[in-house]
Amino acid sequence: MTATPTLVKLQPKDFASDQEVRWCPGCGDYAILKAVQKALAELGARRENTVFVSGIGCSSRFPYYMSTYGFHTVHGRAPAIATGVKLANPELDVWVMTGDGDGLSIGGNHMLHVLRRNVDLQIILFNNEIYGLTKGQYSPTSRTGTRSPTSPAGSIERPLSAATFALGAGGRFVARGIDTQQAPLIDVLKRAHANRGASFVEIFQNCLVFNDGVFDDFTDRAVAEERQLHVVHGQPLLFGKDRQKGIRFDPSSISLEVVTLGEAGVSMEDVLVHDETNRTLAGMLAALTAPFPVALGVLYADPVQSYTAAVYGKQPTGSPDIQALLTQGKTWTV
Amino acid sequence: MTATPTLVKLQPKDFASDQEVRWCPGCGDYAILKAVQKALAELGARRENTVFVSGIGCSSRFPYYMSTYGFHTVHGRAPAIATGVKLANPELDVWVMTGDGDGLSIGGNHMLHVLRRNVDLQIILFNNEIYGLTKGQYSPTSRTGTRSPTSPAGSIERPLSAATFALGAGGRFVARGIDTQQAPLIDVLKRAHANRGASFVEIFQNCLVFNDGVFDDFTDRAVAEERQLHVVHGQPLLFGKDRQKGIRFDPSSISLEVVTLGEAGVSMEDVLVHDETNRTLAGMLAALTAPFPVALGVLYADPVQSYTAAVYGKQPTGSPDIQALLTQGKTWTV
Amino acid sequence: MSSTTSVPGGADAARKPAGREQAVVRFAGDSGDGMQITGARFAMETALAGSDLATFPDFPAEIRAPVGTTFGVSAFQIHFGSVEVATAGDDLDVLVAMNPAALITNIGDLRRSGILIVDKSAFTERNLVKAGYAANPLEDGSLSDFTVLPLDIGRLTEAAVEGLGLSAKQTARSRNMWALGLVLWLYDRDRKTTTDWIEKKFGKDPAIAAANVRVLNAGHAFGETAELPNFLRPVAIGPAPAEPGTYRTISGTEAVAWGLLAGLKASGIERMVFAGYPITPASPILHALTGLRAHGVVTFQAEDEIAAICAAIGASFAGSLGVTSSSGPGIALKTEALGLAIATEVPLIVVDAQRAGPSTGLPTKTEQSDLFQAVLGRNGDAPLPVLAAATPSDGFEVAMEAVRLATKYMTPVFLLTDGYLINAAEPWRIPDTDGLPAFPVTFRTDPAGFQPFLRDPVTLARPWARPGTPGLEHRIGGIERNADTGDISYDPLNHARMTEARAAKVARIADDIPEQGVSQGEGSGELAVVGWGSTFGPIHMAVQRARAEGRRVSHIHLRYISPFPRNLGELLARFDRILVPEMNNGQLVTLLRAAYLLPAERFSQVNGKPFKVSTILAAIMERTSGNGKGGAA
Amino acid sequence: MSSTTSVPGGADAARKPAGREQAVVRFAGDSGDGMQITGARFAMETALAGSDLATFPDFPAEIRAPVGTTFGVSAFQIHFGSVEVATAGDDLDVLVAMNPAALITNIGDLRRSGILIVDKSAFTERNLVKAGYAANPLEDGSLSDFTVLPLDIGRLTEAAVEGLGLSAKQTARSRNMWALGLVLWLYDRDRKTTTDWIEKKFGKDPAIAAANVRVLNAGHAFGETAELPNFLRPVAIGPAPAEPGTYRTISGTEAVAWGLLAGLKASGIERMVFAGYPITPASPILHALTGLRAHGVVTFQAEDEIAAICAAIGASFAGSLGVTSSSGPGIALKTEALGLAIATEVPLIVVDAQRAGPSTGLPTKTEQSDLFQAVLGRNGDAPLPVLAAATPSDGFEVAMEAVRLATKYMTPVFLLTDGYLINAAEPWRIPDTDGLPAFPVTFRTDPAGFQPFLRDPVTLARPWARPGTPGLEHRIGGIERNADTGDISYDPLNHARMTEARAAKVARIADDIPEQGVSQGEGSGELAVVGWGSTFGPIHMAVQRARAEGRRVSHIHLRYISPFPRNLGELLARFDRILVPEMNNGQLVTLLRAAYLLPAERFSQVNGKPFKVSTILAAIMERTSGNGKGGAA
Ligand SMILES: Cc1ncc(C[n+]2csc(CCOP(=O)(O)OP(=O)(O)O)c2C)c(N)n1
Ligand SMILES: Cc1ncc(C[n+]2csc(CCOP(=O)(O)OP(=O)(O)O)c2C)c(N)n1
Ligand code: SF4
Ligand code: SF4
Ligand SMILES: [Mg+2]
Ligand SMILES: [Mg+2]
Repeated sequence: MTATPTLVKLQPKDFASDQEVRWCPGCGDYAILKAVQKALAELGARRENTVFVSGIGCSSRFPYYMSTYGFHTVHGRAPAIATGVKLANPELDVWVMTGDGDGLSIGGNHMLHVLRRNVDLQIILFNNEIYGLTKGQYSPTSRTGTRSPTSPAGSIERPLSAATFALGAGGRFVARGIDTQQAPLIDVLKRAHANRGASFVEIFQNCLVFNDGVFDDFTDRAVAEERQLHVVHGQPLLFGKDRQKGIRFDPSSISLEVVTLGEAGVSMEDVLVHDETNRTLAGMLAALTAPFPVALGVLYADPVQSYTAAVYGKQPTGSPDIQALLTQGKTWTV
Repeated sequence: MTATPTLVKLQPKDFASDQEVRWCPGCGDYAILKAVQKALAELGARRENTVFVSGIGCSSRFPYYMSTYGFHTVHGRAPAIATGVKLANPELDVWVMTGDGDGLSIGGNHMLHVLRRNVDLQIILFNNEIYGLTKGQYSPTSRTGTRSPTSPAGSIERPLSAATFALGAGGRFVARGIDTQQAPLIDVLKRAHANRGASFVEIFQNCLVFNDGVFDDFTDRAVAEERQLHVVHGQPLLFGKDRQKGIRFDPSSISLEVVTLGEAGVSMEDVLVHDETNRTLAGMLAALTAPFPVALGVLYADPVQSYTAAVYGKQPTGSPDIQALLTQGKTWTV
Repeated sequence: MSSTTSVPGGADAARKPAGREQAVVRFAGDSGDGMQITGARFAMETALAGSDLATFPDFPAEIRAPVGTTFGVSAFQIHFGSVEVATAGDDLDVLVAMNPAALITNIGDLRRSGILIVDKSAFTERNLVKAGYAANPLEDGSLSDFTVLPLDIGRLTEAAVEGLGLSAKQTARSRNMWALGLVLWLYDRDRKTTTDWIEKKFGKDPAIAAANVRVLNAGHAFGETAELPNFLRPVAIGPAPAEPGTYRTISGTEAVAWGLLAGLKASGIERMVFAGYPITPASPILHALTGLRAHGVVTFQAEDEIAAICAAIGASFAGSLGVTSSSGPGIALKTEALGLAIATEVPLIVVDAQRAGPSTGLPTKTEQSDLFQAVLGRNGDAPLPVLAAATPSDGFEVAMEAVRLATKYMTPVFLLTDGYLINAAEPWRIPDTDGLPAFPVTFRTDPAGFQPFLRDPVTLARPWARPGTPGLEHRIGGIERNADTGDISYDPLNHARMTEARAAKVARIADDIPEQGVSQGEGSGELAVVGWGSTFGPIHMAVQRARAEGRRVSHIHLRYISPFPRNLGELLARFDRILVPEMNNGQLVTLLRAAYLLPAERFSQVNGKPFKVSTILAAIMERTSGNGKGGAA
Repeated sequence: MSSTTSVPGGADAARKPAGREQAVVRFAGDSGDGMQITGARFAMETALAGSDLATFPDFPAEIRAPVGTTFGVSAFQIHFGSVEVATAGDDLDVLVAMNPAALITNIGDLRRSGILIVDKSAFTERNLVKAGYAANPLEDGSLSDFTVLPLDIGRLTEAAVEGLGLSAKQTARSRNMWALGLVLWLYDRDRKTTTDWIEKKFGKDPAIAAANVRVLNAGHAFGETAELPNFLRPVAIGPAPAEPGTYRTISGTEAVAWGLLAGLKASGIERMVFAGYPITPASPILHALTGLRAHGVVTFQAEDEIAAICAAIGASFAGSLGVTSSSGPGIALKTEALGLAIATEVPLIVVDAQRAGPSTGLPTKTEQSDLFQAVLGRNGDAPLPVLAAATPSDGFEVAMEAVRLATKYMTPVFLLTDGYLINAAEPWRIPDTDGLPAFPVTFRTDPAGFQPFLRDPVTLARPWARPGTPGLEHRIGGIERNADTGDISYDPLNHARMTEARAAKVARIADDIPEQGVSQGEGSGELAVVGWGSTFGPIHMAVQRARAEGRRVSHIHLRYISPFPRNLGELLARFDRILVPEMNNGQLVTLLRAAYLLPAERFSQVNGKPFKVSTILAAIMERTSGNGKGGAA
């Protein structure tokens, strides 16, 4: 709570609050905390102008660990509260920190509308495919068959793809990262910050107590290269060891396929080049599942005017004189 | 409330309740009521096995006008209540009648999850792009610039596409109709009924009091042929007078384009054939806006097991003996 | 209007036939007949003539129910007089019924020998059946108690617009103007502003404009010329006594909206973020504040009521004045978030325009049944101040007071109004806004010794530190907070201390509000009639009449329901009996009994309508002996 | 358990040092130290030995807070005796502290000269600092009041597992078994079921299983052999008097879950749809009912609490028993939909596992502060029955009763429990389920004269007509319903009539429930201590002791809070004073005062913990004179 001399550039540690971090030792949230603090430092963010708003959940404890302004609200409502913060003061840099339960289960409707309205926020969704804080029930993103206290025989529900949902809601910036992959995660956070509008970032986060290793099939070092597709605007969609594999588009079936450079006459020309402004492509990338690699990075970015910009865009009309307001219309004098 | 002799085939009028219909004279809801009653008759539905569940809104008054079981619930919650009805008795044929405000504003989260879970319901969304019952405020589907009591200078929000949202939510059946086009609407309702799972049907419905003619740009007789694309699985995407226009897929930009048969060497081969099982295509069709025609009919249908089927699919394990349950684990006797 | 002055003579007036002093008129017709506009125009002409008045629009939940149905009937009632007028009136002196459905649903309120104006042309077989008439009441003598004027308004209107080339539909739609013209003549009113208004409204369509003016004048001329029963002569009801000043008519909606604005100005806060979601009857407040950006108001139509209150909370956290409004079902949805505002102690105003419940209930009918919800309806021990407006114009002061308390004590405040007040209107003396009290908010700026929950020793309010202020970065949240730092604290004693502090903070407000006064009568006596909210009018008139009859009864009306004014207990204890009329099943009465262990008596009316003066008067008479001196004390 | 028998002699027992009759033991350690398991095993061995007991698990909101922190401490307390045990106990006879944080946060509850068992090995510099110790309490004499056993449990455990090739981490994780072994020795308990349990739990990993058994035995052997202070000899606490029967330990969670099941069986309804959304402390009920398809239970994990109650309402409409459960914030979200269930009159059970509020509050701490919300917290006049469980096992009967009332009266019913009851356990005599009362539901099937809102003349309940039944097709909804047909009705008198009917239906339940009894003491006297919910235990013991001291005090405990039992008013009026201890800021006391105008006195404790017997005893002593005969009446 000490004043910030407005000139010195802040270091990552300057964004840490005095509170002891209370996540389970080894939780993926620690890595995300580190990445956010680093990103803020690199962005030259000011503590006093930065606000973290969260709902309820392990992930939503995030604001307590930041030396910025913070609001730990109620379950699922962070996007709505953040909208109010932004309406009150559009100058503030507002981050929404949420989880797969907080943001997509109870909070799904606010998430939908904050994306539709394109409110200028960074929305960071910690997806560990489980309800951590309530001791491990399955969540809307849990894979079918997930065993949990409310699904001892394995859940029978179909998981929601966070990115696909965000695109369907009309989101104009949709990206993905992995808790432990700091460099790409920090890049994504910075892109999200640069985007004026609702920036939706899904982070695959490991809950080592209730869902440990659920992402290993693509995050594990051993398989990372083969199972991760890091997309970059204007760059061919390559992956695999020595990036010898690529994604090709098949017009006949209107779908994507995996090809290997050099094999069956496949050349660089065949490989699809990422266009982050193409919503259809983003939809296909977001939907990729094994045997395809998992698409990471900025899947979609096609900015339009943000809600707050629209609200404050045009100058208010009419006089600010309240007396005039009260006397408008018919009056009479006694 | 008279008993239904279980043999006679019911006529549309048999599905009308004794209640006087209270919509504004000329409201599009009348046409939808007619279409639903006709569809039920043609399907040979039984009144006693049919349940209409709605939220709040002009459209949600629907159940009162049906001679079936009905529940006019609270604003936005019909999908959740209908889920309970279906869980209690999977044999029932359950319809959710909702509006763009009821189903996509306050009810967006339940809509999202009922689609994700694929609960076996017909969800009929009356989209008049306005809040009718509360006297005409803009809704989440209202076009930007819509003038209303809460947007006298024109709304600044970006409209949600109901079909795009439904696809993003993981919906497995997404279709569209127009209130006054009875034949195609009845076909769509019957397809929705045949689908085991959550069947999402958006109906463009005219609110002649608060949003009259908002769909005229494609529903008006004069422009209908040019501005309506009626999609049929396995059929080429043709429209226009004499169906001389078609939709072609452009692989380079991964997008759709309008072509005219015969012009610039365009032939039938160039015209895209509708594949209702292709979600990517469905997404592109749902997104078509002027100068493209508006896609109508079954945009997407790719059934998977319904939620209720999964719940009741496998036989319950364990004994039904409650005494055994209470004595399980360690006990002692005094 | 000036609600505590009791007017000698006004007392027995309403029991006289409509005479020089006051009258009650109701326009009733089909949803499509424009009765609301007709009533509003008549009210305006009446107001401009300086009479006191109270209006009561009453319309169906359906937007435009099928023509001729009883549930499609829309009505507008106005009570006006050269004496104080505090209610929309009990019995009608004049009823205008544009069709059979309007007649059958409203005739019950017309006093004996009252004037009944009906449009014969609408009494078709079809309409009679729809309304449920076996025989035509205009012919079967069933209306013999009244002074019936069966006029063929349809034909007379057609005649008036002859040659203007209007369609039959357009012609029919201007029938209401004919009725208006006749009633304006009946009360000797001017037509100027109405004709101006018509010109303005139909400016784009001169033919329609001309037609409406012609029809209006035709109705008026008919009164002048036609052979109406002798006793039907224009009745001039003059201006009512009123303090000098500039006046306007104001609805409960406008009063609350403008009171919030005045509060914003008085607080010095730059911006109000008003977040709402449409719902009857609260929507008009949202509408009224939309487009007032120049006044520092930003309105937000949220996706639901939860988002609305959350946006308001977020705005207050960020240093704006967060306000949200709704009605019963929507208020219910705000319950959880309201707890967050109480726990984090941010200023917030929640306006509840009450309607008949439970659940969806009767959306367009009025009730006072959200009181329990407002005062007690939350998880955990979650106290907050609750205020209620007594009349349409009273909303202005109450809204300002709500802003004062919310910002001074860093607390959410409940402002209760209802469907009647929202839609009703009355004359209002426009205040000089520069003369209004100011209560500037000081945001914390000094980092030295700043702790987000360190309380002001007097108000117990925590400091308000705006994001954007260097050195005051802090975190708040719904988990119990350390009594100083606001950080998460699971310490049992801290929780006890904070629970205590939250209760004490609200309790202390009792020292910052006026002692409870007696709005009419003595500070002791045989009977105290205790009310809150929109029952003010009927209680006021009933007590006035009872006192004129010598009953020792007083009227005590609560603006503050939580906390109660500090002297309320002693005050009530000075009466032999306490009667609590409420438009609910007994809510305030429960709170009073619990607080003071006094045998306050429940007096409920739950039919979606305001009390009639006579209903309350009868209750008073039953409970008082005639022997008091009383009178116009 | 058998809660109304007062046990002679039991009275002063708890003020004696731990002796033959009863003892209180608490295991405290890091979240990762397995204290909950340790306590549960000790409780099981104690129960099997026939002693009466009450347990109190107390854990942090964080899942696995960083090692060694005070907010990461998890504790399990057990009170057991050869006499009746009604609470988890005030002061500890034995405290096991596995690290400094556990010591500093729990030592305050250890009685003078109580036994303190600490694991020296955890008293490292680092842990001492984390816990906030300046100096090592084991060395600075600050523990001289207690009988301290500083044992190097870490090393002793290592020794025990030597050769089994366990990792250091695995070894450390079995330290709790060593402590358990020692305490089992201390109270002369068997280890059989614990070793069986270990074998079963670690079946897949024999090495771990073997290690845990060895460590358990090592702790036990240490007691046998080591030179422990002389007076430390095994204390045998025998079985408590109990009616013959088969017993088990039951938690409040199991009691409610199984009571609902028994209610389902008694009602004859085919299916229960239990819809919930995870929340602390209510989740365990959802977990307990999951996987009971064979018993006719379908559980539904909804997307939020609103969807959960709505699904339950839909299920009840469709002819199943709809049940939903949550805690404060989640219950708040159900408010609007609950109004729909009241308006449409469908059976529904809402279980509220209360926790400390407002807002998120203290999720893992107990409180009784949702009473207002349950009884009054809705828009509109919306009455419903409210029941509360008094002890963990009492939940079984109360849940059955909730099902009976909900289905017989076609109404939602609130069932209140709390975080303490949910997690606490006690011995329970397993009933013969065939002997349980039955209250079969009859669904309407006859179309003749069917009207969805035609009420049963006695219960005022409307018929329950299941979709799927030919000829009974009908529509219900939240808009006010015609009193017979259920169709939309805007008729003012119909609304008044329905409001009256809704109130009367709930009020009549007072004639269908037992008169309020006195759980201990006479039906009149100097002081009545009135409680509800989980305060039963401490009030029971405090009254028992006060009576042993000759105070004329009685204990009245409410299961029914809405409506109140019909005789409650007269009963309370027969006492000079009324004291109402509550774990809230005074809620039941408010309802009692309003209902009976009696000067009931508020006695609040809002620190997230159950009352101590001594706290209530002191309050009783202050308010009573010694002159009564009283005694073990
Ligand atoms: C209204 C309400 N309902 C339920 C809860 C209980 N609750 C707290 S966190 C949580 C889910 C958290 O899951 P997620 O958002 O994925 O966060 P995580 O703990 O996994 O990071 C739930 C159900 C609550 N606090 N409030
Ligand atoms: C909880 C709640 N909030 C708000 C309302 C008010 N309300 C009733 S209908 C409606 C919107 C209806 O719009 P839509 O669903 O599009 O139906 P339409 O009338 O257009 O057919 C609203 C906001 C309500 N009844 N309940
Ligand atoms: S429970 Fe899971 S998500 Fe929560 S803190 Fe622990 S590891 Fe992280
Ligand atoms: S308001 Fe619009 S939607 Fe509602 S009934 Fe009238 S025309 Fe139809
Ligand atoms: Mg999660
Ligand atoms: Mg609509």
